[in-house]
Amino acid sequence: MIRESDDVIVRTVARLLMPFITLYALYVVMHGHYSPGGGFQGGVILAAGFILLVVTQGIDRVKRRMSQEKAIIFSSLGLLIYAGIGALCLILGGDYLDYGTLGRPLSVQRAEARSLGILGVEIGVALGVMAVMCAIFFAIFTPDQKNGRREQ
Amino acid sequence: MVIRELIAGFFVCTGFFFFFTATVGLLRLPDFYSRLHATGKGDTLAVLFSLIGLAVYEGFSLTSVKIVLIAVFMFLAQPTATHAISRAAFRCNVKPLTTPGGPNR
Amino acid sequence: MNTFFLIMGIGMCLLVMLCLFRVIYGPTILNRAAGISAVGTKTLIILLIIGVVHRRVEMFVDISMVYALLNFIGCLVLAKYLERTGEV
Amino acid sequence: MEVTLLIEATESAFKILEDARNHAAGIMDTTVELMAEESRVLRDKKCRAIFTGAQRRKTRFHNFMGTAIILFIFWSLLSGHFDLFHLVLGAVCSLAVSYLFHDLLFVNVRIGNLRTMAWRFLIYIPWLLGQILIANMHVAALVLRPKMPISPRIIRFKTKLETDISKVTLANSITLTPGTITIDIRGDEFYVHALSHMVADDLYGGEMEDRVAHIFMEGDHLYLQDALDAARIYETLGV
Repeated sequence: MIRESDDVIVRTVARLLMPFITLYALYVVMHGHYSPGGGFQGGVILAAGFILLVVTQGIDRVKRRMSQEKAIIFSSLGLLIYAGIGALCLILGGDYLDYGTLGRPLSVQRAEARSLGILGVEIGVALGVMAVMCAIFFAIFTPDQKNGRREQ
Repeated sequence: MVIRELIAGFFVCTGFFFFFTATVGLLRLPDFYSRLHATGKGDTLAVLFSLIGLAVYEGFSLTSVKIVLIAVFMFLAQPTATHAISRAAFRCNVKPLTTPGGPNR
Repeated sequence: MNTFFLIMGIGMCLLVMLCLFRVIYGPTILNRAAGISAVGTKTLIILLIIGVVHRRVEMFVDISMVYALLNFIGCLVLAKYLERTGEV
Repeated sequence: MEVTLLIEATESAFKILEDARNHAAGIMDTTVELMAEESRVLRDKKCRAIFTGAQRRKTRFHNFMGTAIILFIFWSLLSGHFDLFHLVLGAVCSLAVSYLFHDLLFVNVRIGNLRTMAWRFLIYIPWLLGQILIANMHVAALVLRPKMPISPRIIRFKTKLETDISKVTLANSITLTPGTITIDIRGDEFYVHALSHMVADDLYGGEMEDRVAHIFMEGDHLYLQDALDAARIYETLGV
Protein backbone atom coordinates (compact mmCIF):
# COMPACT_ATOMS: atom_id res chain seq x y z
CA MET A 1 0.00 0.00 0.00
CA ILE A 2 1.39 3.43 -0.82
CA ARG A 3 1.38 5.50 2.35
CA GLU A 4 1.11 9.26 2.35
CA SER A 5 4.47 10.92 1.83
CA ASP A 6 5.41 12.33 5.25
CA ASP A 7 7.54 15.03 3.60
CA VAL A 8 5.85 18.42 3.86
CA ILE A 9 7.56 19.93 0.82
CA VAL A 10 6.72 17.20 -1.68
CA ARG A 11 3.15 17.00 -0.44
CA THR A 12 2.56 20.76 -0.59
CA VAL A 13 4.23 21.28 -3.98
CA ALA A 14 2.27 18.36 -5.44
CA ARG A 15 -0.91 19.77 -3.94
CA LEU A 16 -0.23 23.21 -5.46
CA LEU A 17 0.67 21.75 -8.88
CA MET A 18 -2.18 19.26 -9.21
CA PRO A 19 -4.87 21.61 -10.65
CA PHE A 20 -2.40 23.08 -13.17
CA ILE A 21 -1.24 19.63 -14.32
CA THR A 22 -4.81 18.47 -14.87
CA LEU A 23 -5.77 21.66 -16.70
CA TYR A 24 -2.66 21.34 -18.88
CA ALA A 25 -3.67 17.78 -19.73
CA LEU A 26 -7.16 18.98 -20.71
CA TYR A 27 -5.54 21.71 -22.82
CA VAL A 28 -3.50 19.05 -24.64
CA VAL A 29 -6.66 17.01 -25.23
CA MET A 30 -8.68 19.95 -26.52
CA HIS A 31 -5.98 21.33 -28.81
CA GLY A 32 -5.32 18.08 -30.61
CA HIS A 33 -5.59 19.45 -34.14
CA TYR A 34 -3.52 22.63 -33.67
CA SER A 35 -0.58 21.62 -31.50
CA PRO A 36 0.75 18.16 -30.67
CA GLY A 37 -1.79 16.44 -28.51
CA GLY A 38 -5.08 14.71 -28.68
CA GLY A 39 -6.87 12.05 -26.73
CA PHE A 40 -4.09 9.60 -26.01
CA GLN A 41 -1.36 12.02 -24.96
CA GLY A 42 -3.83 14.03 -22.87
CA GLY A 43 -5.06 10.87 -21.17
CA VAL A 44 -1.51 9.87 -20.32
CA ILE A 45 -0.75 13.26 -18.76
CA LEU A 46 -3.97 13.02 -16.76
CA ALA A 47 -2.84 9.61 -15.50
CA ALA A 48 0.62 11.04 -14.66
CA GLY A 49 -1.06 13.75 -12.58
CA PHE A 50 -3.16 11.10 -10.89
CA ILE A 51 -0.09 9.04 -10.07
CA LEU A 52 1.62 12.13 -8.61
CA LEU A 53 -1.45 12.62 -6.42
CA VAL A 54 -1.38 8.97 -5.29
CA VAL A 55 2.36 9.01 -4.56
CA THR A 56 2.14 12.11 -2.41
CA GLN A 57 -1.32 11.81 -0.79
CA GLY A 58 -1.31 8.04 -0.27
CA ILE A 59 -3.64 5.59 -1.96
CA ASP A 60 -6.36 5.70 0.68
CA ARG A 61 -7.18 9.39 0.36
CA VAL A 62 -7.14 9.20 -3.41
CA LYS A 63 -9.47 6.19 -3.28
CA ARG A 64 -12.19 8.60 -2.16
CA ARG A 65 -11.72 10.52 -5.40
CA MET A 66 -11.16 7.72 -7.87
CA SER A 67 -11.73 4.18 -6.67
CA GLN A 68 -11.28 1.01 -8.73
CA GLU A 69 -14.95 0.76 -9.64
CA LYS A 70 -15.13 4.38 -10.73
CA ALA A 71 -12.08 3.85 -12.95
CA ILE A 72 -13.78 0.96 -14.74
CA ILE A 73 -16.98 2.96 -15.14
CA PHE A 74 -15.09 5.93 -16.59
CA SER A 75 -13.17 3.76 -19.04
CA SER A 76 -16.38 2.26 -20.40
CA LEU A 77 -17.90 5.77 -20.49
CA GLY A 78 -14.99 6.96 -22.60
CA LEU A 79 -15.41 4.06 -24.96
CA LEU A 80 -19.14 4.75 -25.13
CA ILE A 81 -18.50 8.36 -26.19
CA TYR A 82 -15.99 7.25 -28.82
CA ALA A 83 -18.15 4.53 -30.33
CA GLY A 84 -21.32 6.53 -29.80
CA ILE A 85 -20.18 9.38 -32.00
CA GLY A 86 -19.12 6.90 -34.64
CA ALA A 87 -22.45 5.09 -34.47
CA LEU A 88 -24.29 8.42 -34.58
CA CYS A 89 -22.62 9.17 -37.91
CA LEU A 90 -23.63 5.70 -39.07
CA ILE A 91 -27.24 6.28 -38.05
CA LEU A 92 -27.28 9.60 -39.91
CA GLY A 93 -26.41 7.83 -43.12
CA GLY A 94 -22.65 8.50 -43.32
CA ASP A 95 -19.80 6.00 -42.85
CA TYR A 96 -18.81 4.78 -39.39
CA LEU A 97 -16.74 7.80 -38.27
CA ASP A 98 -17.73 10.27 -40.97
CA TYR A 99 -18.25 13.44 -38.90
CA GLY A 100 -19.49 15.41 -41.88
CA THR A 101 -22.92 13.86 -41.58
CA LEU A 102 -23.12 15.20 -38.03
CA GLY A 103 -23.48 18.61 -39.63
CA ARG A 104 -27.15 18.18 -40.51
CA PRO A 105 -28.65 17.92 -36.97
CA LEU A 106 -26.27 20.52 -35.57
CA SER A 107 -27.04 22.75 -38.58
CA VAL A 108 -23.35 23.42 -39.05
CA GLN A 109 -21.22 23.10 -42.22
CA ARG A 110 -19.31 19.90 -42.81
CA ALA A 111 -15.84 21.22 -41.83
CA GLU A 112 -17.12 22.64 -38.55
CA ALA A 113 -18.94 19.40 -37.79
CA ARG A 114 -15.80 17.44 -38.55
CA SER A 115 -13.75 19.39 -36.00
CA LEU A 116 -16.51 19.06 -33.41
CA GLY A 117 -16.70 15.33 -34.07
CA ILE A 118 -12.96 14.91 -33.67
CA LEU A 119 -13.08 16.89 -30.45
CA GLY A 120 -15.81 14.67 -29.05
CA VAL A 121 -13.89 11.53 -29.97
CA GLU A 122 -10.71 12.89 -28.39
CA ILE A 123 -12.50 13.63 -25.13
CA GLY A 124 -13.85 10.09 -25.09
CA VAL A 125 -10.43 8.63 -25.83
CA ALA A 126 -8.71 10.75 -23.16
CA LEU A 127 -11.28 9.71 -20.55
CA GLY A 128 -10.87 6.08 -21.54
CA VAL A 129 -7.06 6.14 -21.51
CA MET A 130 -6.90 7.87 -18.13
CA ALA A 131 -9.41 5.51 -16.56
CA VAL A 132 -7.65 2.42 -17.89
CA MET A 133 -4.31 3.74 -16.57
CA CYS A 134 -5.85 4.33 -13.14
CA ALA A 135 -7.46 0.88 -13.18
CA ILE A 136 -4.08 -0.72 -14.00
CA PHE A 137 -2.43 1.37 -11.30
CA PHE A 138 -5.01 0.28 -8.75
CA ALA A 139 -4.78 -3.35 -9.84
CA ILE A 140 -1.04 -3.32 -9.20
CA PHE A 141 -0.98 -1.44 -5.96
CA THR A 142 -3.95 -2.71 -3.99
CA PRO A 143 -3.16 -6.05 -2.29
CA ASP A 144 -5.65 -8.77 -3.24
CA GLN A 145 -7.29 -11.08 -0.75
CA LYS A 146 -6.04 -14.64 -1.04
CA ASN A 147 -9.51 -15.97 -1.88
CA GLY A 148 -9.59 -13.68 -4.88
CA ARG A 149 -12.07 -11.24 -3.36
CA ARG A 150 -10.65 -7.74 -3.89
CA GLU A 151 -10.05 -5.99 -0.58
CA GLN A 152 -12.14 -2.80 -0.30
CA MET B 1 16.49 43.18 -34.49
CA VAL B 2 20.12 42.41 -33.76
CA ILE B 3 19.95 43.64 -30.14
CA ARG B 4 17.25 41.08 -29.35
CA GLU B 5 19.39 38.28 -30.74
CA LEU B 6 22.40 39.63 -28.87
CA ILE B 7 20.53 39.60 -25.54
CA ALA B 8 19.14 36.12 -26.27
CA GLY B 9 22.63 34.89 -27.14
CA PHE B 10 24.05 36.36 -23.97
CA PHE B 11 21.39 34.69 -21.78
CA VAL B 12 21.80 31.31 -23.47
CA CYS B 13 25.58 31.56 -23.12
CA THR B 14 25.44 32.29 -19.37
CA GLY B 15 22.91 29.47 -19.09
CA PHE B 16 25.38 27.17 -20.80
CA PHE B 17 28.19 28.35 -18.51
CA PHE B 18 26.11 27.52 -15.41
CA PHE B 19 25.16 24.16 -16.92
CA PHE B 20 28.88 23.53 -17.40
CA THR B 21 29.73 24.42 -13.79
CA ALA B 22 26.83 22.24 -12.55
CA THR B 23 28.09 19.25 -14.56
CA VAL B 24 31.70 19.74 -13.45
CA GLY B 25 30.42 20.03 -9.89
CA LEU B 26 28.46 16.82 -10.34
CA LEU B 27 31.59 15.01 -11.45
CA ARG B 28 34.28 16.50 -9.24
CA LEU B 29 32.67 16.96 -5.85
CA PRO B 30 33.64 14.09 -3.55
CA ASP B 31 30.51 13.78 -1.46
CA PHE B 32 26.97 12.90 -2.58
CA TYR B 33 25.32 15.84 -0.79
CA SER B 34 27.74 18.39 -2.22
CA ARG B 35 27.04 17.00 -5.68
CA LEU B 36 23.41 17.76 -5.05
CA HIS B 37 24.40 21.32 -4.21
CA ALA B 38 25.92 21.74 -7.65
CA THR B 39 23.06 20.20 -9.64
CA GLY B 40 20.28 21.61 -7.51
CA LYS B 41 21.37 25.22 -7.78
CA GLY B 42 23.27 25.08 -11.03
CA ASP B 43 20.53 23.48 -13.11
CA THR B 44 17.80 25.73 -11.74
CA LEU B 45 19.64 28.92 -12.63
CA ALA B 46 20.93 27.55 -15.95
CA VAL B 47 17.40 26.53 -17.01
CA LEU B 48 16.11 29.96 -15.98
CA PHE B 49 18.78 31.77 -18.02
CA SER B 50 18.39 29.57 -21.11
CA LEU B 51 14.59 29.77 -21.07
CA ILE B 52 14.63 33.56 -20.65
CA GLY B 53 17.11 33.74 -23.51
CA LEU B 54 14.82 31.65 -25.74
CA ALA B 55 11.81 33.71 -24.68
CA VAL B 56 13.63 36.93 -25.60
CA TYR B 57 14.67 35.39 -28.92
CA GLU B 58 11.05 34.42 -29.49
CA GLY B 59 9.96 38.01 -29.08
CA PHE B 60 6.78 39.20 -27.46
CA SER B 61 4.21 36.47 -28.21
CA LEU B 62 2.17 33.77 -26.52
CA THR B 63 4.85 31.14 -26.98
CA SER B 64 7.38 33.24 -25.07
CA VAL B 65 4.79 33.51 -22.29
CA LYS B 66 4.58 29.72 -22.31
CA ILE B 67 8.38 29.47 -22.19
CA VAL B 68 8.34 31.73 -19.14
CA LEU B 69 5.67 29.41 -17.68
CA ILE B 70 8.04 26.47 -18.07
CA ALA B 71 10.75 28.55 -16.35
CA VAL B 72 8.40 29.20 -13.40
CA PHE B 73 7.54 25.50 -13.22
CA MET B 74 11.21 24.49 -13.24
CA PHE B 75 11.98 27.18 -10.64
CA LEU B 76 9.49 25.45 -8.33
CA ALA B 77 10.11 21.81 -9.34
CA GLN B 78 13.92 21.57 -9.39
CA PRO B 79 14.57 22.38 -5.70
CA THR B 80 11.76 20.00 -4.72
CA ALA B 81 13.29 17.18 -6.77
CA THR B 82 16.75 17.84 -5.27
CA HIS B 83 15.19 17.93 -1.81
CA ALA B 84 13.37 14.63 -2.43
CA ILE B 85 16.57 12.86 -3.52
CA SER B 86 18.63 14.26 -0.64
CA ARG B 87 15.85 13.28 1.79
CA ALA B 88 15.92 9.73 0.41
CA ALA B 89 19.68 9.69 1.06
CA PHE B 90 19.22 11.11 4.54
CA ARG B 91 16.58 8.50 5.39
CA CYS B 92 18.95 5.74 4.20
CA ASN B 93 21.39 7.41 6.65
CA VAL B 94 24.05 8.23 4.07
CA LYS B 95 26.64 10.06 6.15
CA PRO B 96 28.06 13.31 4.69
CA LEU B 97 31.79 13.36 4.18
CA THR B 98 33.24 15.28 7.13
CA THR B 99 36.95 15.19 6.23
CA PRO B 100 37.50 17.51 3.21
CA GLY B 101 38.95 15.81 0.12
CA GLY B 102 38.19 12.28 1.36
CA PRO B 103 37.68 9.27 -0.94
CA ASN B 104 35.22 9.71 -3.80
CA ARG B 105 32.04 8.34 -2.22
CA MET C 1 21.73 32.82 -35.27
CA ASN C 2 20.81 29.28 -36.14
CA THR C 3 24.41 28.14 -36.08
CA PHE C 4 24.81 29.70 -32.63
CA PHE C 5 21.86 27.68 -31.32
CA LEU C 6 23.20 24.56 -33.07
CA ILE C 7 26.53 24.98 -31.32
CA MET C 8 24.71 25.45 -28.02
CA GLY C 9 22.70 22.30 -28.67
CA ILE C 10 25.79 20.23 -29.41
CA GLY C 11 27.46 21.67 -26.31
CA MET C 12 24.44 20.58 -24.28
CA CYS C 13 24.72 17.08 -25.72
CA LEU C 14 28.38 16.95 -24.64
CA LEU C 15 27.32 17.99 -21.13
CA VAL C 16 24.73 15.21 -21.17
CA MET C 17 27.54 12.79 -22.03
CA LEU C 18 29.46 14.05 -19.00
CA CYS C 19 26.41 13.59 -16.79
CA LEU C 20 25.99 10.08 -18.19
CA PHE C 21 29.42 9.33 -16.77
CA ARG C 22 28.04 10.04 -13.32
CA VAL C 23 24.96 7.91 -14.08
CA ILE C 24 27.10 4.94 -15.18
CA TYR C 25 29.96 5.27 -12.70
CA GLY C 26 27.96 6.63 -9.75
CA PRO C 27 29.00 4.54 -6.70
CA THR C 28 25.47 4.39 -5.28
CA ILE C 29 21.95 4.40 -6.76
CA LEU C 30 21.33 7.87 -5.34
CA ASN C 31 24.16 9.36 -7.38
CA ARG C 32 22.52 7.83 -10.43
CA ALA C 33 19.22 9.44 -9.46
CA ALA C 34 20.93 12.85 -9.22
CA GLY C 35 22.57 12.23 -12.60
CA ILE C 36 19.24 11.35 -14.20
CA SER C 37 17.64 14.52 -12.83
CA ALA C 38 20.53 16.56 -14.29
CA VAL C 39 20.20 14.80 -17.67
CA GLY C 40 16.47 15.55 -17.62
CA THR C 41 16.85 19.30 -17.31
CA LYS C 42 19.52 19.37 -20.05
CA THR C 43 17.40 17.45 -22.53
CA LEU C 44 14.59 19.92 -21.84
CA ILE C 45 16.80 22.73 -23.14
CA ILE C 46 18.00 20.62 -26.08
CA LEU C 47 14.35 19.99 -27.00
CA LEU C 48 13.60 23.71 -27.02
CA ILE C 49 16.73 24.50 -29.05
CA ILE C 50 15.61 21.97 -31.68
CA GLY C 51 12.25 23.72 -31.74
CA VAL C 52 13.88 27.11 -32.25
CA VAL C 53 16.22 25.82 -34.97
CA HIS C 54 13.35 24.23 -36.91
CA ARG C 55 11.23 27.37 -36.36
CA ARG C 56 8.38 25.33 -34.80
CA VAL C 57 8.63 26.61 -31.25
CA GLU C 58 4.87 26.50 -30.74
CA MET C 59 4.86 22.70 -30.97
CA PHE C 60 8.07 22.07 -29.09
CA VAL C 61 7.06 24.28 -26.16
CA ASP C 62 4.16 21.93 -25.39
CA ILE C 63 6.38 18.87 -25.71
CA SER C 64 9.05 20.33 -23.42
CA MET C 65 6.43 21.34 -20.84
CA VAL C 66 5.20 17.74 -20.71
CA TYR C 67 8.81 16.52 -20.58
CA ALA C 68 9.64 18.76 -17.62
CA LEU C 69 6.48 17.52 -15.87
CA LEU C 70 7.23 13.82 -16.42
CA ASN C 71 10.87 14.34 -15.40
CA PHE C 72 9.72 15.95 -12.13
CA ILE C 73 7.19 13.20 -11.37
CA GLY C 74 9.81 10.57 -12.23
CA CYS C 75 12.32 12.06 -9.81
CA LEU C 76 9.73 12.21 -7.02
CA VAL C 77 8.59 8.61 -7.51
CA LEU C 78 12.21 7.40 -7.77
CA ALA C 79 13.16 9.24 -4.57
CA LYS C 80 10.15 7.79 -2.74
CA TYR C 81 11.04 4.28 -3.95
CA LEU C 82 14.71 4.59 -2.96
CA GLU C 83 13.73 5.89 0.45
CA ARG C 84 11.43 2.92 1.06
CA THR C 85 13.81 0.16 -0.06
CA GLY C 86 16.58 1.63 2.01
CA GLU C 87 19.44 -0.17 0.26
CA VAL C 88 21.97 2.30 -1.07
CA MET D 1 -9.17 99.51 26.45
CA GLU D 2 -10.41 97.83 23.35
CA VAL D 3 -7.11 96.03 23.06
CA THR D 4 -7.45 94.40 26.51
CA LEU D 5 -11.07 93.47 25.65
CA LEU D 6 -9.82 91.97 22.43
CA ILE D 7 -7.13 89.99 24.28
CA GLU D 8 -9.62 88.68 26.81
CA ALA D 9 -11.97 87.65 24.01
CA THR D 10 -9.22 85.76 22.20
CA GLU D 11 -8.14 84.13 25.46
CA SER D 12 -11.65 82.94 26.21
CA ALA D 13 -11.95 81.73 22.62
CA PHE D 14 -8.71 79.79 23.04
CA LYS D 15 -10.00 78.34 26.30
CA ILE D 16 -13.22 77.17 24.64
CA LEU D 17 -11.20 75.66 21.81
CA GLU D 18 -8.99 73.90 24.36
CA ASP D 19 -11.98 72.36 26.13
CA ALA D 20 -13.48 71.25 22.83
CA ARG D 21 -10.24 69.56 21.87
CA ASN D 22 -9.96 67.72 25.20
CA HIS D 23 -13.57 66.70 24.89
CA ALA D 24 -12.95 65.42 21.35
CA ALA D 25 -9.83 63.55 22.52
CA GLY D 26 -11.92 61.92 25.23
CA ILE D 27 -14.47 60.81 22.66
CA MET D 28 -11.67 59.53 20.43
CA ASP D 29 -10.20 57.36 23.20
CA THR D 30 -13.57 55.84 24.07
CA THR D 31 -14.26 55.11 20.39
CA VAL D 32 -10.83 53.46 20.00
CA GLU D 33 -11.51 51.27 23.02
CA LEU D 34 -14.96 50.50 21.64
CA MET D 35 -13.35 49.57 18.32
CA ALA D 36 -10.78 47.30 19.93
CA GLU D 37 -13.59 45.62 21.86
CA GLU D 38 -15.68 45.33 18.72
CA SER D 39 -12.80 43.97 16.63
CA ARG D 40 -12.16 41.38 19.33
CA VAL D 41 -15.83 40.41 19.26
CA LEU D 42 -15.74 40.38 15.46
CA ARG D 43 -12.64 38.18 15.50
CA ASP D 44 -14.21 35.71 17.91
CA LYS D 45 -17.39 35.65 15.86
CA LYS D 46 -15.36 35.07 12.69
CA CYS D 47 -13.31 32.28 14.29
CA ARG D 48 -16.48 30.62 15.59
CA ALA D 49 -18.17 31.09 12.20
CA ILE D 50 -15.23 29.44 10.48
CA PHE D 51 -15.85 26.23 12.32
CA THR D 52 -19.58 26.38 11.80
CA GLY D 53 -20.96 25.40 8.36
CA ALA D 54 -21.75 28.93 7.18
CA GLN D 55 -18.19 30.14 7.06
CA ARG D 56 -16.80 26.80 5.91
CA ARG D 57 -19.25 26.76 3.01
CA LYS D 58 -18.23 30.31 2.26
CA THR D 59 -14.52 29.51 2.29
CA ARG D 60 -15.15 26.39 0.21
CA PHE D 61 -17.01 28.54 -2.34
CA HIS D 62 -14.24 31.14 -2.19
CA ASN D 63 -11.66 28.40 -2.77
CA PHE D 64 -13.68 27.06 -5.70
CA MET D 65 -14.08 30.47 -7.33
CA GLY D 66 -10.46 31.39 -6.68
CA THR D 67 -9.19 28.18 -8.25
CA ALA D 68 -11.59 28.56 -11.20
CA ILE D 69 -10.43 32.11 -11.96
CA ILE D 70 -6.74 31.24 -11.69
CA LEU D 71 -7.22 28.17 -13.89
CA PHE D 72 -9.12 30.16 -16.51
CA ILE D 73 -6.30 32.70 -16.70
CA PHE D 74 -3.86 29.79 -17.02
CA TRP D 75 -5.98 28.30 -19.83
CA SER D 76 -6.21 31.56 -21.76
CA LEU D 77 -2.42 31.92 -21.45
CA LEU D 78 -1.94 28.41 -22.81
CA SER D 79 -4.29 28.38 -25.75
CA GLY D 80 -3.58 30.83 -28.49
CA HIS D 81 -7.13 30.83 -29.84
CA PHE D 82 -9.32 33.45 -28.20
CA ASP D 83 -12.46 32.80 -30.19
CA LEU D 84 -15.69 32.17 -28.30
CA PHE D 85 -15.67 28.39 -28.75
CA HIS D 86 -12.27 27.86 -27.15
CA LEU D 87 -12.91 30.32 -24.34
CA VAL D 88 -16.16 28.57 -23.43
CA LEU D 89 -14.31 25.25 -23.63
CA GLY D 90 -11.65 26.66 -21.33
CA ALA D 91 -14.24 27.92 -18.87
CA VAL D 92 -15.94 24.51 -18.77
CA CYS D 93 -12.61 22.73 -18.28
CA SER D 94 -11.39 25.06 -15.55
CA LEU D 95 -14.73 24.80 -13.73
CA ALA D 96 -14.59 21.01 -13.94
CA VAL D 97 -11.00 20.88 -12.69
CA SER D 98 -11.62 23.34 -9.87
CA TYR D 99 -14.66 21.27 -8.86
CA LEU D 100 -12.41 18.22 -8.65
CA PHE D 101 -9.55 19.97 -6.82
CA HIS D 102 -11.30 22.82 -5.00
CA ASP D 103 -9.77 21.90 -1.67
CA LEU D 104 -6.22 21.57 -2.90
CA LEU D 105 -4.97 25.03 -3.77
CA PHE D 106 -5.97 27.15 -0.78
CA VAL D 107 -5.96 24.67 2.07
CA ASN D 108 -5.56 26.24 5.56
CA VAL D 109 -4.82 29.71 4.23
CA ARG D 110 -4.45 31.90 7.28
CA ILE D 111 -7.19 34.40 8.04
CA GLY D 112 -4.56 37.06 7.21
CA ASN D 113 -5.18 39.12 4.11
CA LEU D 114 -4.44 37.02 0.99
CA ARG D 115 -3.70 40.05 -1.19
CA THR D 116 -0.95 41.39 1.02
CA MET D 117 0.58 37.91 1.23
CA ALA D 118 0.57 37.49 -2.57
CA TRP D 119 2.02 40.97 -3.02
CA ARG D 120 4.82 40.37 -0.49
CA PHE D 121 5.59 37.01 -2.14
CA LEU D 122 6.01 38.74 -5.51
CA ILE D 123 8.45 41.19 -3.94
CA TYR D 124 10.32 38.28 -2.31
CA ILE D 125 11.02 36.52 -5.64
CA PRO D 126 13.60 39.03 -7.06
CA TRP D 127 15.54 38.80 -3.81
CA LEU D 128 15.47 35.00 -4.12
CA LEU D 129 16.68 35.18 -7.75
CA GLY D 130 19.55 37.38 -6.59
CA GLN D 131 20.40 34.84 -3.91
CA ILE D 132 20.48 31.97 -6.38
CA LEU D 133 22.77 33.99 -8.66
CA ILE D 134 25.21 34.52 -5.76
CA ALA D 135 24.86 30.84 -4.88
CA ASN D 136 25.91 29.76 -8.36
CA MET D 137 28.83 32.16 -8.42
CA HIS D 138 29.86 30.55 -5.12
CA VAL D 139 29.45 27.03 -6.56
CA ALA D 140 31.27 27.97 -9.76
CA ALA D 141 34.19 29.49 -7.86
CA LEU D 142 34.27 26.47 -5.57
CA VAL D 143 34.14 23.85 -8.32
CA LEU D 144 36.51 25.34 -10.86
CA ARG D 145 39.33 25.76 -8.31
CA PRO D 146 41.67 22.73 -8.35
CA LYS D 147 41.52 22.18 -4.57
CA MET D 148 37.89 22.29 -3.40
CA PRO D 149 37.77 23.75 0.10
CA ILE D 150 34.54 22.30 1.47
CA SER D 151 33.79 21.08 4.97
CA PRO D 152 30.26 19.64 4.63
CA ARG D 153 28.11 19.11 7.69
CA ILE D 154 24.44 18.59 8.57
CA ILE D 155 22.97 21.18 10.93
CA ARG D 156 19.62 21.16 12.67
CA PHE D 157 17.65 24.25 13.64
CA LYS D 158 14.18 24.99 14.97
CA THR D 159 11.87 27.36 13.12
CA LYS D 160 8.99 29.46 14.38
CA LEU D 161 6.90 29.15 11.20
CA GLU D 162 3.60 27.32 11.52
CA THR D 163 1.76 26.89 8.21
CA ASP D 164 2.92 24.39 5.58
CA ILE D 165 3.32 26.95 2.82
CA SER D 166 5.73 29.11 4.83
CA LYS D 167 7.82 26.08 5.80
CA VAL D 168 7.93 24.99 2.13
CA THR D 169 8.93 28.47 0.94
CA LEU D 170 11.64 28.62 3.58
CA ALA D 171 12.87 25.13 2.63
CA ASN D 172 12.98 25.96 -1.09
CA SER D 173 14.69 29.27 -0.37
CA ILE D 174 17.29 27.48 1.73
CA THR D 175 17.90 25.02 -1.11
CA LEU D 176 18.37 27.96 -3.50
CA THR D 177 20.60 30.10 -1.31
CA PRO D 178 24.39 29.68 -1.29
CA GLY D 179 25.84 26.64 0.36
CA THR D 180 22.77 25.06 1.94
CA ILE D 181 20.25 22.34 1.00
CA THR D 182 17.18 21.41 3.03
CA ILE D 183 17.37 17.71 3.71
CA ASP D 184 14.42 17.02 5.95
CA ILE D 185 11.68 18.72 7.94
CA ARG D 186 10.45 16.94 11.07
CA GLY D 187 7.71 19.03 12.63
CA ASP D 188 9.49 22.27 13.49
CA GLU D 189 13.05 21.04 12.97
CA PHE D 190 14.88 21.71 9.70
CA TYR D 191 17.79 19.44 8.81
CA VAL D 192 20.08 21.36 6.47
CA HIS D 193 23.29 20.25 4.78
CA ALA D 194 25.76 23.14 4.67
CA LEU D 195 28.94 23.25 2.63
CA SER D 196 30.97 25.32 5.07
CA HIS D 197 30.72 26.64 8.64
CA MET D 198 30.54 30.28 7.43
CA VAL D 199 27.26 29.48 5.63
CA ALA D 200 25.92 27.61 8.63
CA ASP D 201 26.43 30.61 10.90
CA ASP D 202 24.42 33.02 8.77
CA LEU D 203 21.67 30.39 8.57
CA TYR D 204 21.43 30.51 12.37
CA GLY D 205 21.13 34.29 12.04
CA GLY D 206 17.58 33.59 10.75
CA GLU D 207 17.56 36.56 8.39
CA MET D 208 15.73 34.55 5.70
CA GLU D 209 13.35 33.03 8.21
CA ASP D 210 12.24 36.53 9.21
CA ARG D 211 11.66 37.39 5.56
CA VAL D 212 9.45 34.33 5.08
CA ALA D 213 7.65 35.04 8.34
CA HIS D 214 7.07 38.58 7.10
CA ILE D 215 5.55 37.25 3.86
CA PHE D 216 3.13 34.88 5.51
CA MET D 217 2.39 37.21 8.44
CA GLU D 218 3.59 34.78 11.05
CA GLY D 219 5.54 34.75 14.26
CA ASP D 220 6.25 38.22 15.58
CA HIS D 221 4.27 39.81 12.77
CA LEU D 222 0.94 38.72 14.27
CA TYR D 223 0.39 42.07 16.00
CA LEU D 224 0.73 43.78 12.62
CA GLN D 225 -2.39 42.02 11.38
CA ASP D 226 -4.43 43.15 14.38
CA ALA D 227 -3.24 46.73 13.86
CA LEU D 228 -4.28 46.51 10.21
CA ASP D 229 -7.75 45.26 11.17
CA ALA D 230 -8.15 48.02 13.76
CA ALA D 231 -7.01 50.64 11.23
CA ARG D 232 -9.43 49.33 8.61
CA ILE D 233 -12.35 49.41 11.06
CA TYR D 234 -11.18 52.85 12.18
CA GLU D 235 -11.42 54.08 8.58
CA THR D 236 -14.75 52.44 7.80
CA LEU D 237 -16.33 53.99 10.85
CA GLY D 238 -15.01 57.31 9.50
CA VAL D 239 -14.23 58.66 12.95
